[in-house]
Amino acid sequence: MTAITRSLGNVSTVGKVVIPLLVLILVVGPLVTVLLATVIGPWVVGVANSNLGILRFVVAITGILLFSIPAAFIIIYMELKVIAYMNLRVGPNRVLPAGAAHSVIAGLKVLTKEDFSPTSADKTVFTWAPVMVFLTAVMTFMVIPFGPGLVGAPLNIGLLYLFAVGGMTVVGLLLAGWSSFNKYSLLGGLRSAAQVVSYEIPLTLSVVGLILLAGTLSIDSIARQQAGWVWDWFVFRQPLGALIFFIAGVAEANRTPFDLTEADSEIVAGFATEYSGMRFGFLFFAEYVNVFIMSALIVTMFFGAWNAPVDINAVLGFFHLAPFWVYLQPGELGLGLLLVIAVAPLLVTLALSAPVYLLRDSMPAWKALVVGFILFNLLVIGALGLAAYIDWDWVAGLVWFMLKAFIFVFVFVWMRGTFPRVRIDQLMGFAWKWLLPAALLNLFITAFAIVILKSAGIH
Amino acid sequence: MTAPVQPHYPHPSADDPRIMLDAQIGQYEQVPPYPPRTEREAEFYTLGDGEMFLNMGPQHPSTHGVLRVVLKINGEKVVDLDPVLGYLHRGVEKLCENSDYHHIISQIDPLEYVSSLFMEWAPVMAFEKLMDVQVPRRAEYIRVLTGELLRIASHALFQGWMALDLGGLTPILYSFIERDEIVEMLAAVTGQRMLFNYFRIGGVNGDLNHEFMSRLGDWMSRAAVQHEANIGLLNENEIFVRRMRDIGRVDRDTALRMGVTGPNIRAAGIPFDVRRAHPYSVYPELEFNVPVRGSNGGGDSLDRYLLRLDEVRESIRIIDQCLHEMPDGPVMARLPRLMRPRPGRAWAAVESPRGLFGTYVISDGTDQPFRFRIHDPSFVHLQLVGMLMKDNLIADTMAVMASLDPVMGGIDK
Amino acid sequence: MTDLAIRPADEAPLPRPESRPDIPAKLNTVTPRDDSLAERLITTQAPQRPQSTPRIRLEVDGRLIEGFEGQTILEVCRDNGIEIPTLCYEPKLPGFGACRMCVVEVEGESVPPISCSRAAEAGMKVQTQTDELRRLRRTNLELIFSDHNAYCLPPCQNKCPSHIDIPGFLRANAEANWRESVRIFKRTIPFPSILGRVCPAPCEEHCRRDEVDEAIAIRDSHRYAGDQVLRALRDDGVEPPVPFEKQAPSGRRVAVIGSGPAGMSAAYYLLLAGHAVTILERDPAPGGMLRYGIPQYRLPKVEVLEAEYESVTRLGGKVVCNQELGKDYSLDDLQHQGYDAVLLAIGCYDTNKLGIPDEDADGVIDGLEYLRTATLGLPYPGHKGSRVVVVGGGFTAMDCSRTSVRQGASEITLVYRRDMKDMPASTEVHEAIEEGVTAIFQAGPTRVLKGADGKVEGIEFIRMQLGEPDASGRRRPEPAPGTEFSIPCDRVLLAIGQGPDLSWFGAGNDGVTSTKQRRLKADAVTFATDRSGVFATGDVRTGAATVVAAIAEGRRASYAVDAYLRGMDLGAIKTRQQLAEPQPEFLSIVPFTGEVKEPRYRLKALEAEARNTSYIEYEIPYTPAEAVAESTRCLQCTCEAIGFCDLRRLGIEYGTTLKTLEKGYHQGAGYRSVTENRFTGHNHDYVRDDSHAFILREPARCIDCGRCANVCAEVVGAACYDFMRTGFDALVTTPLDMSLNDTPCVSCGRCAETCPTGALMPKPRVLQKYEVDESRCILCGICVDACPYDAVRDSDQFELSHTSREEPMIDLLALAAVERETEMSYIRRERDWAERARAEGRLIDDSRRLPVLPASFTGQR
Amino acid sequence: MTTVPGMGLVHGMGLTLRRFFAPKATIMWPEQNADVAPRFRGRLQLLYDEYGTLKCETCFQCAQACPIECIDMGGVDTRGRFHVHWGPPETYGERREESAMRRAGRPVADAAFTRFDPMDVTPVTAIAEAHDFEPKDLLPMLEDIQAAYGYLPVAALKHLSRQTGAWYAFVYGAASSFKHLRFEPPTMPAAAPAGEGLRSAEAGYVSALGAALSGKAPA
Repeated sequence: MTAITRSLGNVSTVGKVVIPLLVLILVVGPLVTVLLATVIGPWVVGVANSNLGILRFVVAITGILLFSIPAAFIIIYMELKVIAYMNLRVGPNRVLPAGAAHSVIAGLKVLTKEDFSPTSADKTVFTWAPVMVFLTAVMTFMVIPFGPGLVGAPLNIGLLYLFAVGGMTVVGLLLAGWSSFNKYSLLGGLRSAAQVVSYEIPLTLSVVGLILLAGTLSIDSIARQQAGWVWDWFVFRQPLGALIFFIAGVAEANRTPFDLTEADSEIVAGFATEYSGMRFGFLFFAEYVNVFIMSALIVTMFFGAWNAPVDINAVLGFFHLAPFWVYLQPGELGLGLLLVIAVAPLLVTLALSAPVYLLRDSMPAWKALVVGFILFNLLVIGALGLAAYIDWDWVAGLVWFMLKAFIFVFVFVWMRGTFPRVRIDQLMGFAWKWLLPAALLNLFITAFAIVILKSAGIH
Repeated sequence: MTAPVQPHYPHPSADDPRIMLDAQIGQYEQVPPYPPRTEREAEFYTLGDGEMFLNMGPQHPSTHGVLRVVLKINGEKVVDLDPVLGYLHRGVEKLCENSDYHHIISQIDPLEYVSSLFMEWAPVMAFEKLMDVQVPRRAEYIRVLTGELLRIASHALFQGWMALDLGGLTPILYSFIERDEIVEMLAAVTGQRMLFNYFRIGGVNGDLNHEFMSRLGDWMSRAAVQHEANIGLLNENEIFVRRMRDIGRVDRDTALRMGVTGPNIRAAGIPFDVRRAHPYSVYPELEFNVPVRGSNGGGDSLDRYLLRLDEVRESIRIIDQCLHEMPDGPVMARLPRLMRPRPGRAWAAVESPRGLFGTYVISDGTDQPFRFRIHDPSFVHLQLVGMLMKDNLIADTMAVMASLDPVMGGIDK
Repeated sequence: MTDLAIRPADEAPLPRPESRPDIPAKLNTVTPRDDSLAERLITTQAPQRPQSTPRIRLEVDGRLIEGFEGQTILEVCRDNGIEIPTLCYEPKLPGFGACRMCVVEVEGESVPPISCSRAAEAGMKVQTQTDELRRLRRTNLELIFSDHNAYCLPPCQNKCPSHIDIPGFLRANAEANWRESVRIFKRTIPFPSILGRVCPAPCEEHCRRDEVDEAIAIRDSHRYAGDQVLRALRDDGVEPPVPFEKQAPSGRRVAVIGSGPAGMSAAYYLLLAGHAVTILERDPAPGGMLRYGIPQYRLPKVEVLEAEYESVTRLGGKVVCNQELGKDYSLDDLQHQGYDAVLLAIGCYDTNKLGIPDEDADGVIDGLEYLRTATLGLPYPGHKGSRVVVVGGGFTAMDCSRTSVRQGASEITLVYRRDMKDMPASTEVHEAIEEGVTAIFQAGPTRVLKGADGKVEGIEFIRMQLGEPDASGRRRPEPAPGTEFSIPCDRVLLAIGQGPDLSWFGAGNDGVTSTKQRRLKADAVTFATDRSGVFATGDVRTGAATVVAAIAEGRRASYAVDAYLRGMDLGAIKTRQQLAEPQPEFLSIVPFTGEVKEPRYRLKALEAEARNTSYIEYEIPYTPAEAVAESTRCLQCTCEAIGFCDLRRLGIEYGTTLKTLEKGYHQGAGYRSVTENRFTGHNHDYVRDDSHAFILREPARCIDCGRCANVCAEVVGAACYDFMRTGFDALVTTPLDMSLNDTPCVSCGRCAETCPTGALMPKPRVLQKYEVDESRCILCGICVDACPYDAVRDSDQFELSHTSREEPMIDLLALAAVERETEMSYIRRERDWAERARAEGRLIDDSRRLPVLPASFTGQR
Repeated sequence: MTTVPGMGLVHGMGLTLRRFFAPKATIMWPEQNADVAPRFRGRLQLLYDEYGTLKCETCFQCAQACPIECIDMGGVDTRGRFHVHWGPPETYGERREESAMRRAGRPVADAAFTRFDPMDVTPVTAIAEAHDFEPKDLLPMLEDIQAAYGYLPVAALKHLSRQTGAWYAFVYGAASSFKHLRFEPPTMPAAAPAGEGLRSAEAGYVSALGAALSGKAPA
């Protein structure tokens, strides 16, 4: 051993890292490989085979966690940039072009900050409250269909689950406000309790009409019922319900003009006043995840979910056309396919670089070729993407869903850039005096209409 | 709920309602950190059932400057409140008494930093009275021109802060753009963006120049339109209007009794404007209306807000007239560098964007004033908040405070 | 509201529509009582008049000029560029009329009114310059001068033929600012290092420091400064300073014939004036007598002479050598070649003859001829080991004898006909004697002893005795019969003065004439010869003189040639030149009793043995500390107001100092007081008030004009001064004649600024430290308003852009080094704002600019 | 407020959306600098003359004028003998006392008074009041003061100056112009006037002056 340590003392710093690693890889690597191949691998496969549901859940929750953080980053960036533009400012513009990675860097900054807790705070609750807030937000994702089949848990009672879990957010906020030992936080927590609980009722009632129409509580099913043209979306059958759902959703997500829980000109930052570091990060992310969930729900319920506004099959059928991919059969090309694979990239690259080379005197040939190659790659990616869109309906669904969801995110941000906030009594009064009756009215009208239409035999 | 005044405060105990006790760590905090000095203080710092204190300021996102307001709240309702002043106190009056007459202009400049020109105007006018100086007419017109420009800037800023205090993020930026244009314009002629130090005893520091004129011409061509567009964001906004209406109503009697001036008293229905009531400079020659709002019951926050918008329109009119009637001639009276007025006293008041701003100066024949006193309108208006905010919600304190438009630099002096 | 016309201020306000609230249009400011202080202040407003003031026309000196109503005659004339002499008029204040210099004649009035308090009226006919007025003003000036108990120029500057600003460059030297020192020097003489070696230094003879201990080493001081600049040029390539900015090229060409000191200095100033100058030189290298007449050990040819001459070529002068006038070209040729002016500066190269028998014997050599060979570094044939007699007492004689020492002559005898102290080169003769020269005084040659082979065998002299002083002030030598003696020798070197070589007269060079004294005839001021376009300067005009005199001649000639080339009237130039030349000092009154005695720092020299064999410079220059110390010794006894003094200017212009302008007084006028006029009686001898830190009061110079009292009271408001006492004793001073420190003085310096003479002067100071605590500065700009010299401004940079919180102070260097911006460029920048903004695309639409700027601003007046 | 509920909100959103696409007001510092007015009062700079030397004459006017005393400057005379400086009182101990007094509002002693004994000036006030503090009546007032005191004490003249607003130098100068007014107590031996020896010259001077002013040659 002494010999080893002495000889190790002679090698360079890099060597001191590399040599043990090499030893480790050379010795442990084969061992692990053998173990994997003989024992663990079959066992894992066996367990996975027998527990497919659990596996699916794990994959789904991992995917959602991986999705929610970037989504929050994008929404934060969007909020900074959109409000800045509405304020006649430029907004973030330092990290990457147009400051695209600003929110990511801000997130990293939050990670590096001191994890501070007030002296008299209830440490346990203070620590876990943000986690709870964030987890409830993420759990809501489980039942949202991002596309045909792209749903974490296709529950029958998805809508019920959604409202149940979504309502739990308030517990986290209340705990955060209470445990901070700060009067502003306490006020913020109490306000959020009052606000979220109040708006839960119109929110829930506003979709009851829709449930009556759809006849199911499964979100996936509701989404499938809106396939076809744009007028098949439920918003046209439930306009009042959609409006109530939207308003209550804004309040539920604590967004302007109902952002009383963190009204900075009144109670500094509400329940988040005493939070710093990643705990604040959780609260912060949860807010934006909530924004996305609310937009996603609105889209799913009322704006056609993942469905495109145009029924493409109907359009093609109208012109007596079949989709063109029916005609394209790569296997039929035979040897020609090989030729195409061998020659086409070169030819297309040359063809793309030729105008670049010819049109600009100062362009050297190699640069033109590079540009042409990049263009060719973009072309291929575009073609593949198009093919994917055409061939796999979940891709198409995801694209439409995200588009629509982010339109609503934009609306949320837009409202924040425009409105002042309401007062607490106005907030409560609006929920109980206006939204609740309106939601009930919507329900009755819907039910009445269904009865009438059913009795008339119209669907 | 009246407690006897205690002369001193011997042993703090957990039973004393004025003491907040953190039982876990055994720390005591006295509120306030000294024994109550008046009956009112003793009453205020005694908590009732379900009440608590909420310290708003001196560092808080929505106090104008560094004002500390101790709120006694019951839930969301404000039961009572106690404004605490002095965080910006500089002793300006004493500084001025130990400065030359010329130096006072720069000493008093940062007093109310939003509308510095008016801070200069009042003492300069007082000194001119003291020394019997006739200001050239061109200088008077320039004073009015720049002053009204700054009034617009101040009111624009008020509008933005008002919205920000109610949670609107955008109007403050529009206001700042408008203010920045004006302030850049003034910088072109005065040399500074904020503390202008432009008025001099007997005139102004420099004549108008090309840059100022071209900027002003450009601004005037779109000022009115831009102003209307900016206020459109708030004036028709239901949320905004509902939050401002019937909040912080000041009735006529109260306004008169408390010595309210400026837009706040005009919003209460009393057409008092120093420019008309005690005309100075060339205001008698200019045509403008004194806008008045508020019904018989006085004016609420919305009235005060809308009245300032009306004043902006009037100011644009005044600027327009100034530009058309600006005479030629010198901008500065010929005066000795060392000012030694004969013994005497003078009072001069101007209509600052916040109300009557006056200075009172006594000369003993030396080159420094014997006494120099400042009357600041914000100080008067701040006395209203105790009256206006009681039984309102926490959120309304912001609306009321912002609508009174106090600036702490002037209040603390 | 479309009317954008500018309305006059006085016009009544427009009628208003009925909607206007009925409030009386009364200003809130108090109307001043007519007896109040404010009334006095208001009525003393500056002549800023609104554009709408009615204009009037009046005729002044036959010119029809325009002014505003309410202006005085003086103001109208000043606005129109007609100068009326005045001593007490202060533009910021109304006319006061104390000096009575501004009297003018108005047609139809018997008594001439005082123009600074007489309002101009339309149709007035005014004469400002008549003989009667000049007589009145002259009487007035004489009265003023009769009690102006003061001096103007320091004697050194006066005695210098070129009138170098000696206190000025010594002051720069004392600050070790060699460059500035040389720049001051070059205003009058372009070659400080050359002069620092070869100048006879007439200035030092009259130095007032002599009254304390010893005269200042003025010559060595500027030699040191010049050497520093030359060394900076040689080592670091730093360009030598130029006294004035070079003018734009005028397109005129000048030929200067001769590259001696006169020609080269003329060329230098002509080049600065923007003319193209070609210098034609007979010899193979430029320098004239400096190169061929002065030996290497006194003036190093390469290191100093050529380096100094480079300043001429650096300015663009062309030197063409080997071109002799009369042989290679003529004046006709030059003028045909397109030279607009020709300046003859060919010097004196014809050695005078002794006029004694056998003068042409072999071995009797022209001293110049000898030096010419010797200074080229060649041993003169047969000189080594010979016995040499040098006849003469000037610098040439000294050079001849000392060069002979270096050339190995076995025995050298210097013979001069006068006393040693009357020698022109009396300063140098000691050094010659040190080196082994035998000097015999008061002996004149009578005949040359010629041998059978025609060679010199000796020379016979006769003793002289000194008679009455002659015109030059020296005693005339007269031969004492019977005292002949002879000196045996092999060589006789004649150095008894030179005259110009005028053998080139004749064909092609017509028109130029010579004087009776065999000099080229040219005017003393305009330097014009009888031939048009040809000028002459230097020794060729005056006869052999010193180098400094030649350079002074050259400079003055350059002014004349410049005036000629610019087409000015040479007669007027003559007057102007006479006025521009510094005049003799007025009076020496200052007793230097309090000065610390500090003997002169003398240049050390090599030992005689060492220098006898070598041509290197034998004087060891100063160390920097010595140079500074020597310059610090200067008493700066100049009147600080020199150059700004209106009284002096008027005194010269009106000839109240006429005696000193007359010909005989040019040289050696002595201490002549200006008070010596027909009113001269007694002078007040007031005590100089040195107590104030910033303002120096010399009541003896006060002329009771009252400007300081008015400015102090009405512009500043401090009122330190007033007229005290009456009659002849009247004086503008402080109450009780107390120190300014005890008055309400604010040290603003405006009294010193306005004083027409040197009675009130700012004490000259050098800024050492300037720190601004930017962490406290509130950018109020009051200091900028307060600065009376426009020396500080507020830039467009932000307060903390150059400083940090740790170091909030910014010091003198940082303040000054930020931007080399002068006041002019600043003003220009402000004026050109619109143009710049338009160029950078920042300007808002031009049509929207509002036309309410005053006429004075827009320049539409 | 609009008649249709919620239209105000929609209008506001329309405005913000329009501004969303409008050009932005941001100045992209530090790539781009804001336009600074030529007259802008930024940090101080000392100026040079055309020869490149500082124009400052070390007159301390700026340091004196500074209201907060943040300029600290010093100079030396051209012969390097004495140094002068001016600056904040905390930098120079010798001025601290005076500055402290000034800042505290206490009067700084008038140097002109210090060399004279204190005296009662109430008669001066009475005299000034009798003449209505009228500066034009200076001569009668001075005569009254002389009658009251026997001569013109300096303190009385100073007091008169402050009472009437006429400058002290003016008062003193006027007093010195009249032969019958004196500045010393009459008990002291009368000092010969300063210009006594020059009377003969004065006569010539006066006649010449008169002649000069009347436009004739002097006799």
